[in-house]
Amino acid sequence: MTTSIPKPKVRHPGLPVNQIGLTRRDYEGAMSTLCAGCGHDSITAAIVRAFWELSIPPHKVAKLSGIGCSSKTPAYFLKEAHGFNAVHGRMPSIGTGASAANRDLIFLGVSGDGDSLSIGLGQFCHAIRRNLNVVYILENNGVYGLTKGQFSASADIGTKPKKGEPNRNPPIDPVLLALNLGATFVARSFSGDKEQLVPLVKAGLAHRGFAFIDVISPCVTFNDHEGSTKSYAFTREHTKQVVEMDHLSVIDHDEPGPSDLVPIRTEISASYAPGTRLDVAMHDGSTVRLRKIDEDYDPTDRDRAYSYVRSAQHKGEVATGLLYLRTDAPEMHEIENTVAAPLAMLPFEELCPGSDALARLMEEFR
Amino acid sequence: MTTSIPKPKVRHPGLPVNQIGLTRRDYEGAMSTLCAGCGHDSITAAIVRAFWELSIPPHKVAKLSGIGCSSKTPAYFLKEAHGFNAVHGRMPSIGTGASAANRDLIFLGVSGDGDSLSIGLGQFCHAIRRNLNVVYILENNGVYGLTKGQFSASADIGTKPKKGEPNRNPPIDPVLLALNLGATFVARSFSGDKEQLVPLVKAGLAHRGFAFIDVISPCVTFNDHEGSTKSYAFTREHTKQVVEMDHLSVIDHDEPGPSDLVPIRTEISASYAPGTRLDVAMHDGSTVRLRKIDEDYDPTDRDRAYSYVRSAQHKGEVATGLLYLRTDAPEMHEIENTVAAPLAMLPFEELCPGSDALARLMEEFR
Amino acid sequence: MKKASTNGHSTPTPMPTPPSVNDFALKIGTVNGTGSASANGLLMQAIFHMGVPVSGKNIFPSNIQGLPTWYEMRVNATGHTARTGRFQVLVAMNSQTYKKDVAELQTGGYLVYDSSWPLDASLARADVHFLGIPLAALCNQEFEGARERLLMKNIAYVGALSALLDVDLGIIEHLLTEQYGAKKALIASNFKAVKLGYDHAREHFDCPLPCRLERMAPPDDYILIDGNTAAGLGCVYAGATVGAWYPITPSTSLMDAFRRFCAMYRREKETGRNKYLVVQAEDELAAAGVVLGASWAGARAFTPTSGPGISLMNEFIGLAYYAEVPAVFVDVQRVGPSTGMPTRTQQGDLMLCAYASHGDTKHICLYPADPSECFELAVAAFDLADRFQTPVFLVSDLDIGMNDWRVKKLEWNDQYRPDRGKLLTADQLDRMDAFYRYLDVDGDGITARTVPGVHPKGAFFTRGSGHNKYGAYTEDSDEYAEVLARVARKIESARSHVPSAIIHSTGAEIGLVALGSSDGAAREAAEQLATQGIQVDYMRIRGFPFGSEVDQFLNAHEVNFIIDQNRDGQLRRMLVLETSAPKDKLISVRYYAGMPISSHHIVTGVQQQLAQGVIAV
Amino acid sequence: MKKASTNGHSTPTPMPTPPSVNDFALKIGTVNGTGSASANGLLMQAIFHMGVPVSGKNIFPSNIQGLPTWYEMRVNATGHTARTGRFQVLVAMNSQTYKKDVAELQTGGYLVYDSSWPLDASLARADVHFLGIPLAALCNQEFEGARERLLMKNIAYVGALSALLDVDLGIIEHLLTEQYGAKKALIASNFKAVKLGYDHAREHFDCPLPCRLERMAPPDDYILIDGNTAAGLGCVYAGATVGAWYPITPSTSLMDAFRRFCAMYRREKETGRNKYLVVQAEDELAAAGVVLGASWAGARAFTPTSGPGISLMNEFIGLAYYAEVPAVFVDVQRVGPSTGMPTRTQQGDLMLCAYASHGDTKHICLYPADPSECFELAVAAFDLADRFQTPVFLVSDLDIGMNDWRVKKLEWNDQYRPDRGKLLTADQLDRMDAFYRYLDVDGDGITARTVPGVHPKGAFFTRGSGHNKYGAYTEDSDEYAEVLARVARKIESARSHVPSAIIHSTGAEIGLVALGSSDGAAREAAEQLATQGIQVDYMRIRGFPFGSEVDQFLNAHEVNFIIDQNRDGQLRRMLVLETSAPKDKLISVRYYAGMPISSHHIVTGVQQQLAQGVIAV
Ligand SMILES: Cc1ncc(C[n+]2csc(CCOP(=O)(O)OP(=O)(O)O)c2C)c(N)n1
Ligand SMILES: Cc1ncc(C[n+]2csc(CCOP(=O)(O)OP(=O)(O)O)c2C)c(N)n1
Ligand code: SF4
Ligand code: SF4
Ligand SMILES: [Mg+2]
Ligand SMILES: [Mg+2]
Repeated sequence: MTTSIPKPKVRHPGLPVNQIGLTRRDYEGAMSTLCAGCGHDSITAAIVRAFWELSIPPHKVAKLSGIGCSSKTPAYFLKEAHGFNAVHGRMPSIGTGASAANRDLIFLGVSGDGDSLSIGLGQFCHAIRRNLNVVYILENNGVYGLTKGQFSASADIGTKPKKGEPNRNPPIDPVLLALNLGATFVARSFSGDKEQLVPLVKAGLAHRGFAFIDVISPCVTFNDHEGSTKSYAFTREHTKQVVEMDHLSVIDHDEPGPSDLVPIRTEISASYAPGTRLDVAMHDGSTVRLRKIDEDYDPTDRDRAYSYVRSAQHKGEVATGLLYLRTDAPEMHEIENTVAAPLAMLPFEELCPGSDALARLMEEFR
Repeated sequence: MTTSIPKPKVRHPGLPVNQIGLTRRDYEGAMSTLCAGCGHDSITAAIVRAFWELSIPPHKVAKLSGIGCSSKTPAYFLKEAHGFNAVHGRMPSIGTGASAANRDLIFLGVSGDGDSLSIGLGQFCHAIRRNLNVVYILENNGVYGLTKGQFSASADIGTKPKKGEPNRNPPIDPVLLALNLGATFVARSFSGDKEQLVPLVKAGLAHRGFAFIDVISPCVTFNDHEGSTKSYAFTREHTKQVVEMDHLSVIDHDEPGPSDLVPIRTEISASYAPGTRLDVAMHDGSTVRLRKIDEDYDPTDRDRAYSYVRSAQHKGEVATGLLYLRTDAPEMHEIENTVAAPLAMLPFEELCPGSDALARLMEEFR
Repeated sequence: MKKASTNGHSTPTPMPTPPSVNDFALKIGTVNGTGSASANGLLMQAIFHMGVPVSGKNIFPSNIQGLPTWYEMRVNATGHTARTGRFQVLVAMNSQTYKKDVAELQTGGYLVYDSSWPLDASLARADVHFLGIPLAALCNQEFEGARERLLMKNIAYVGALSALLDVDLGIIEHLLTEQYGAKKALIASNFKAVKLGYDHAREHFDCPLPCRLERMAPPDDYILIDGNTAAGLGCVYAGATVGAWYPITPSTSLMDAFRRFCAMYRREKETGRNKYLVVQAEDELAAAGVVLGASWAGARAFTPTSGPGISLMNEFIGLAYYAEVPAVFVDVQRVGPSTGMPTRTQQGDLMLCAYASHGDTKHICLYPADPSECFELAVAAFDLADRFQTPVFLVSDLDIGMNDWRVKKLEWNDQYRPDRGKLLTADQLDRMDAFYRYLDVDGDGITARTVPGVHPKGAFFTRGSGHNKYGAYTEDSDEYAEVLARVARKIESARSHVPSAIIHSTGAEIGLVALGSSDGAAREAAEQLATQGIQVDYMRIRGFPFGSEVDQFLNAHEVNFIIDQNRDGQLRRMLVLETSAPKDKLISVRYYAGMPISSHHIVTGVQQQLAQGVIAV
Repeated sequence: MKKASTNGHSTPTPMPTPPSVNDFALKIGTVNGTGSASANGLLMQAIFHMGVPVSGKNIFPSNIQGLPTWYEMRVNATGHTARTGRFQVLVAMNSQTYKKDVAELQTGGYLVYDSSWPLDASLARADVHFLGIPLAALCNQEFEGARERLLMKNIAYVGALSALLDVDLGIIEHLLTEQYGAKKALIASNFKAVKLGYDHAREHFDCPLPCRLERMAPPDDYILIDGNTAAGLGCVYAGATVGAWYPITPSTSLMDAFRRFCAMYRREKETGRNKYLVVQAEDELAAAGVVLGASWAGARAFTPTSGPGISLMNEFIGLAYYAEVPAVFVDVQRVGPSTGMPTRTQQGDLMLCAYASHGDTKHICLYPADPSECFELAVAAFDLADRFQTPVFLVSDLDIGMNDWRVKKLEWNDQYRPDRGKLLTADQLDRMDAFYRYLDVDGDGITARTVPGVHPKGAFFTRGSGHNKYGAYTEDSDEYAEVLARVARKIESARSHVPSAIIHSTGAEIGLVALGSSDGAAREAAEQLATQGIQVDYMRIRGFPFGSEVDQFLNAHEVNFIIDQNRDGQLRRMLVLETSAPKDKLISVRYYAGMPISSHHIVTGVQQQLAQGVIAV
């Protein structure tokens, strides 16, 4: 069985430490090689912050990605976590296998719009169907960054490239798709909005099942110009937060959550007027506090969420926030009724039926 | 250029002939090798009827399919049409290429729920995005028939197999998916309802763009038992037609539609109370006449159609009919701004820039 | 003959057949989806229980109902049960294929047909015996309902054959009782049908025929099993916990078996929960991804598929090779290329499995020859995958995978423990200064591996892009080449770890080489050649990269005939590439039309080559 | 030297370098995304315009901004412009890679560096000349704004090199004028930067260096072009109307070129509408499907990709092979396996392209050696695909595809008409009694083909499942085998239709064999070996299946050294499998670390093998 390795309590004197004695540095990774200003780097920073705040032991995390600039980023955070940079578009299946093998790991997947909506669309949809227990962050910039800026399937009709003709194919909206397919946690955010993003990642980590976060993450090199609908300027102007959210960890230290995850108290960054506030208990014992900014919105009703996002689009708005949350759906292991211990850690003796059983079985074949 | 080959006017004396002198027999194919009672065979019959009624010259048609019992069926109709039985799940890309090469062909694709929603999900979605000009029939039986009855991705939660545990993964509903992705013609029907199916296929043929018809088509061998939600009995009981439809061909013989397609008059099988009736002009000059059976329904509003189908599902109903229609979206060739003539038929002289142009071009590389 | 054989066409009575006890082949042509499969299985089992070596080949269509299907049985006291394609007894139950079926009967053979309707004159053959039995008429009389009558007609021909071939009715009754257990009515009706056929045959014909069965020693050590079932069981015994698949003929029954055995052996008693997880993936690419992900996270994982699946998995196979992730692929080969003939057998993926994916790759392959080896080599596949941290292919085929074979009972050594290779534990990591994923510390080409969740020191970033020996990303030429060269060395070193070839040598000048399901036919061919004065030594290859014994064998013989069940001689090509034997020592003998290969394909092939003078004999 | 070379570390002055006019190699190390690409291009073009044979190799990272990147130029009056990897001049603009870069300079060579900051003492080398130029300081003085200063620093080193190497400033000015046209301010500022570097160098160093340029005959017949551009143009000229792709380095620029040329040549005048359609597919599987669909419907269609794409297309490739659908695949190879090194070059997919997909297959491959052949063979690929109704691979690589090569101007023969093979017209069909898709009426292995929409008689059902010669579905062994055997014959017959090998023979005992981008290095190596007394004949292979001349060449030589830019000697393996030459005549010489191969890799490889006694010389 695995051993949990305690970290030395103080490694960078002076830097604040979390509940398990780690500083934010301990959650960082290699130096980013992305373009200066790339949205993806901001998401990396938000991920680092979220894991640190939740005091998650890095080595209990499995970082997964496909191929693309976005998919490079797991190298830039949580250096003490195993990572798997899969082939292009195939991260969901790697995640499905890894989760099948070890349900105790905390899975964080990072992908791009090319990776998830073009070559990987089938795998993405089927991972949702299985309610794979993963936080799945789609770093959405409307282009294939790494191959130099071709439109991806999330590019809006009419959005302009740096050179050439505007896009005329309708976009695949991953949020609508996720809602359509019954994803159990659906959020949208903007790489430039850390205030919103950090609690979303934390809530995603607290969620049991497929926590999908579409993050608009501008590509400064190929898609941040005038006329692009995925630029910083356009996104800042058109996003509209419809649900404000905070992730409240449990305060009771005597009852740690599952998987060695010991949540800590976080500040509650907003106080809500009663009535618009909704507290949702998460499976790890923490709470997600939702505050509807738009009265019309109901983040627990999948169909209304869908309609709302669509009607916002008709108004030229991009609805952001934790758009939909459902906590009672079984994740893959529950659907498959597997044992509590990670399958990869079961001792061989429990797996092999042995010679006597075989001798008995042989009678069946006579 | 292609030559249109007139058929001998009467080949089966006694049988009724259509406008181009062909009998229904002329639209048939090889003997079906499917199980007796298979829903797919009924769809084949509806296809035969629709093409015959529209007097489409069979050799102007390209039949496409993937792999599965459903995908075998193009061998059983329109023997004088070319067919392409692709590899599993990859028919949409074959169709995309064939349409790119020859936009004058009339494309009919037949697929299964395994073929389109599992292995072929990505291609299916992207063909919709391109608004490929094809009638795409998904013969939906909730199982992989040809590999002996495993659940497909369209199987409902709780539906029972012949043996073993009920399905616990949520279904991918191709109609909702098509609406989500902006398919321009979305219909659902039932293989047992020829009255509904034949006009749907005809309207699909009249549509310019992706005409999607999900047809519940029970698998008598593996998924027609008590407890299955794709059985004949269950489907008969739970389908609810929400839009009645007729396809009215043009009457004016002097102005044939494009692509050698000469539509003929069809009987109007129902007369509608004024107010609930909506006539939609199709690109080939024919008319689709819709009658809302449910007052709430609006087959021209994609989002309301989506909500309606969802709420019907909540009530345990399967909404059928022509659920959504949009005629003003450009199909792939319009998006790509290609010439009117089929690319495959352009003479080489129009394609090759020749030696002088090359000599001039070479200066650019100096 | 007691009564004249009813060939019905007043043609001269054929030559009497010389008696042949426990040595004949039988073919039954029926329509699929009519229940003939269980009738045929009943007969096969009965023969098995008489102790007589027997094999069954199910020649079925890629279709669910209504098309022709055949079942062939070969009975051979000396144990040669490879397909012959030469039938002494033929049961023609399908009017669509009468003509073709009748033509396949050997001169002097026996044709059993349903004489409820008169036979078309054009189907007559003077040189065979026509044994008409009014099966439909008999069943219509005795049974009610179309379905029951259809099913019982099949059981009735089993009865008739029992009389004709001298099958012990007691065994049949016993088998029916076992099969239907408490359902007494079913037992009774089935047995009634058996008796209908039996009695009719005994009444109208000289029973038994000269070509018939005779009890042998009880088959206590033997079982009847198909390769997919055995391989699925092997995966359970190897400790595989994650399986992923997308259904495809002829591999589907492997995962069915794995699940069935897991349901038996892998339920946690207290909770009823599963100690395994099977992912029915959305396609083969995803199935491969699941296997890689699960192996990466420390489980033993596998995917069964067939040729089209391997083609689709190509990209992932290369990732597993280069990132050094263990992964077990079972390729139950069918006839290619493309969709090909999904219900026919071939060895068409040998080269693909050995070299799949772009760039320089080479993969460990194991070649079971029968279900018993499917079980054993499935276990070996996981050990090799773990030890060499690489994809391993268990290369089976439809003939082995889906047909029932008579093999020795499977055995298990309780001392077995999985070879997990250099998989570091938390304690080991704790004692290390630093861990570098691709650093070859002991020079054997294999580097230590970690799985997530065990220890912070074990963390590294698995990638299919360029990496150096420390596991870091690189675009540096030397760093890249250093790792890739080591990987090549590592795979080469597997040649002494794959199961070695089985060699039957008497010092002949000629070698005969085969693998997989060609084994039975090859062994028989070797004997047949010997009776013609052509002595051959025989080598059956079981693993790739080939061990040194393969090289030695080939070089030790003047010429070697390499048997391939594919068009292009893929085994020969691999031997050309991967051994030191000169090309002209390796002569190809091929059969690739989709039936299991027969000894006469081999004998004829060898004879033709010898006639062309490849060696002076 | 007029002024002491500023190596700045008071080390002894290195040995003077022997003068070398029009024969040296230069390497420039910069940071990607800083505009160095256009500076390097400017220098390269200037040399080209001086009439001096030159090649440029862009060694760039798989990254968009901020990582090290290099540009190498080789100048050689006799036309040997393969990469050497041995540099006489080195421009070190990237402090991250200083150390590594400096180490690559040949003894006696010249290091140009930015002396705006003092150089780290540890970077000193006694045996080379350090030429410090304060490029940043100069540019900071003269230009405003960080971006402008960064860009101009690069242009300034071009100026310095112009002085040092004696590049004609008039040409530089001319090129800037051509490039920026009406943007006078840009021309002025760029030329100012050129002069900054130029003047500084002339002032501080003996200019030109002994290693320098000298004008040669004007390059009127030559162009500078990369292989992807040329191949894209070839597709336009061949009449391809449908292209499908999924972006992947290093093939992306091929489709960019196709689109650009189509925009020039394929617009319908009256309507502005396109006579082509490019599908940016959702992945490579779909791209392959689009190609098959379009070809099936009668268009000429193609897809450019690289190794991972070919792996993903495996299933479709088998379908095209077996259903006999023409399809053109361009594989611009990069370093594998898996994601590998996307921006490095290799010939790692030779075997994959030749035998892709499960089951028995073999594919026609064409191997261009330079951009000029990319153009020619792209056209040939469509003709062969149409004639043989099968996939054809144009097997290029990153070195050819993405680097600028100096080649003769491309030419076109207006007499050319596409060979559409046995594609039946409506008239032909009208005159036929019946059409059967796979019936070989004239015995050449190629059967007539129809496309949809032409004639009812032409209809058939294209399928990857078993089919007989009439085009009907079959599961019959003989019918299946008959078709598959004919397909094999058909592909074999292509050996006399692929472009034949180019052979330089003087009757030597030793053969040297290469293909593709190894050509330049191989030719140079042949000369170098000759100067060492080792005479070799040289054969460059251009197509597969290999023509009879390949067989003859190999057999005519005592030994043949087979050059491969891959780890496993894939070309050698193919020659072993596909010719009659004995294996021991085929000796592998390999380089696979990702840079374009150099003559010294080959010479060294050959010498080592000779030293081991493969032949007595
Ligand atoms: C099989 C395969 N096809 C194509 C590529 C080339 N490729 C690398 S990244 C990429 C697209 C990345 O786009 P996205 O996922 O949006 O990531 P971004 O770079 O925009 O963050 C492509 C096409 C590849 N690596 N593998
Ligand atoms: C690549 C590949 N994988 C798997 C198969 C096996 N296979 C054939 S049909 C089929 C599923 C068919 O299901 P569906 O599309 O629903 O058609 P149905 O038979 O139910 O009409 C599968 C998995 C295949 N032919 N090719
Ligand atoms: S190219 Fe775009 S996506 Fe890639 S690193 Fe640069 S800014 Fe980010
Ligand atoms: S198995 Fe099912 S889907 Fe296939 S032919 Fe039979 S009834 Fe139809
Ligand atoms: Mg992107
Ligand atoms: Mg189905």
